Amino acid sequence: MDDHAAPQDDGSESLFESPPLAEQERMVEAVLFASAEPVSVRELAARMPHGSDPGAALEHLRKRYEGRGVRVVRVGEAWAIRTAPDLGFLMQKETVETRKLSRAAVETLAIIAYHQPVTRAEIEEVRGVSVSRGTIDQLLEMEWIRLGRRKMTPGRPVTFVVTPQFLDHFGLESARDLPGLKELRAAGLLENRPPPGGLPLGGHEPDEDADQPELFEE
Amino acid sequence: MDDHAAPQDDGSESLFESPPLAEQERMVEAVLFASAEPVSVRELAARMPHGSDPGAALEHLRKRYEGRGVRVVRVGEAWAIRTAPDLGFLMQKETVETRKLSRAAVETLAIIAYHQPVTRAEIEEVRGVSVSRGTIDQLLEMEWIRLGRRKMTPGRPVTFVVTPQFLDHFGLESARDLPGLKELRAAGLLENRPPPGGLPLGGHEPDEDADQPELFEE
Amino acid sequence: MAENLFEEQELTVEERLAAEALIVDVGGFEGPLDVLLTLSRTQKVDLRQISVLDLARQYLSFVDKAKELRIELAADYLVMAAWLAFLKSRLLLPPDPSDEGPTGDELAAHLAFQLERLQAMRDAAARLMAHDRLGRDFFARGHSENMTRVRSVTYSANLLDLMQGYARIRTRDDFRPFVMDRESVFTMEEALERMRGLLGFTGGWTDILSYLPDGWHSDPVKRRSATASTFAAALQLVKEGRLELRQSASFEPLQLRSCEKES
Repeated sequence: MDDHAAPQDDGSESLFESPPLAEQERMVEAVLFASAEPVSVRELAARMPHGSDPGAALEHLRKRYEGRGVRVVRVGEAWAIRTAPDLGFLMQKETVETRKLSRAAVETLAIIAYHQPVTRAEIEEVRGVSVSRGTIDQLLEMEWIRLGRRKMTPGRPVTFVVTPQFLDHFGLESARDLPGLKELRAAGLLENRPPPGGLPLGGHEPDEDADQPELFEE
Repeated sequence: MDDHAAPQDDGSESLFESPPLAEQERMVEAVLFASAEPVSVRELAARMPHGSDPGAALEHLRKRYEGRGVRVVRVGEAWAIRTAPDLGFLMQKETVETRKLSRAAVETLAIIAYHQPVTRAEIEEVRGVSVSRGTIDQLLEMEWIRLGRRKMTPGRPVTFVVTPQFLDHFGLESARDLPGLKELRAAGLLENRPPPGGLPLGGHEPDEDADQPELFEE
Repeated sequence: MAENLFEEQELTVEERLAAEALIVDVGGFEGPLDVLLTLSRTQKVDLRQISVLDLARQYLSFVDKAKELRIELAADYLVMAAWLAFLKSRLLLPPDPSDEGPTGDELAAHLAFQLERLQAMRDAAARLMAHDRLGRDFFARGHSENMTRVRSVTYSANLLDLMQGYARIRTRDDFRPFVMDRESVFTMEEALERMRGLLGFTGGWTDILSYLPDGWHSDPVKRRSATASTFAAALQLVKEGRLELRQSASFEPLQLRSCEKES
């Protein structure tokens, strides 16, 4: 705890002197343990005393838990403690039966994750078949996808992106960590290549969303 | 984390050999973390591989968490991980709720901004209804208005002006940057609709807010 | 493709799901691209080296077979069949130089790209589903602690609110007289009221200026306003027969007295 003795030469604001880093680490630990949901750095900062540096505390904490039964993991912009994946076998009792997704839903989810932000027409272009409303609804309801920004193309169609809950569920730090993403990109398979002339495979109709702005909006 | 380096002599032998103690400690840690209820030693033993010694693992784990942000505590016959008592204050979350200013307050503020310095009587004159004390107090408390110079008229009434905080909040360089009536009309902000029949003239109406402490609408 | 599929959007979720199930039931395929992808595997080559021509033939015979079996194919399967027949002819016939648009090879290349991309997405989906998953391979905190919430309220308004609020008031003002500096205006109504109250107390002839209200004498603006309104009020009272008014000469003081007192 050298930090403890370190002179705090940041001047007059002794009222708001931040707690020593070791103490901040304990605080981050307590808050992350207490919450089932990932906690953002901003929220950590809001809970901790003025002048704290949750980022640095998180880094220390993450190292401390390396190799332990639980880990400090990053989920998008937030952090959480999760059990080590190799110990899953101990948890039959805690296992939650997730609803089995249809093949259409799984493919749609993967296309959204790898191509995001992506319009419905683009999903249809990739799958070569129209995407049923039910599929999108199901993914929205699971909070694995949400609406992104409208695309700046004619009709300004809505786009879909994956959510922090999606990242949390699949143990991903960010969408950049999707398995095989780099290879797919390198192979040009994530490009939205427009079909030459009129291919009859999905997605190049005048954006159906354009006429139906209400389609995915609440 | 020396325990980690402990020799892993679990070789080829056997299904029944118990995992090293460090590994058992990880298991106990993960189970206690993931369980909603405190877990008894017996239940730990039932979940862990044959031959494990959850009691010893628990003892190690308890020591490891001494002085940390969370602790391994005994709850009746069972064990759980709980926040260190001195950090309970972190679990109090302050939520800041943002509400929209009431119409009365917005109008009063607008008149002060456009006419400053302005007396309360003048505000009432413009609004056509009396201004409740509460509305003025609220705006003063928000530090969007402050008292200006007294007016050199009989009674030397106080005047109100807007503050730098106000300019900051509304992104204005000065109150003069507020668009004029002509610009408001050009922007479609002025609807030239006659008022609904028989608006009372002058400031003698009891303010609609007068007897409502709830000055602000949702 | 398939106008009929867009009609789905008018349907209920159940109907839509049923409609989708119908399509899936065509030999368990999910749309024509899925059929093509499955057929392409029979070529046992890398998707990048696939023979689109062979694939077109295979697909067309698949559709013929479905017709023989009297399986009712969804419209998009038939659209695809028509398109592949067209592609086949393009690939087989020498290119017509006068023909505009993409060549058969370009179309074939794009189809191959689509098949490869769909296959890649399927593999990615499978990998994703096999990834460690919350609640299956790793777990969140089972006992989450109560986070008490202390509420505090801040109020907000934006510039638009402000401008609209002001516009709202000023619009109202368009329909009634509005005087901003009314503070230094003494209205005739006010003067009338004041004089009516004072009339009973007047004895003989009094200078009209003595009727100006307190505090309106010094400030010239106010004095002017009060003088004018008091004069106008006096005329009104004369008209009502309650007051007499006289002036001995030009610029001499105006004097008034009550008629009621005399009678």
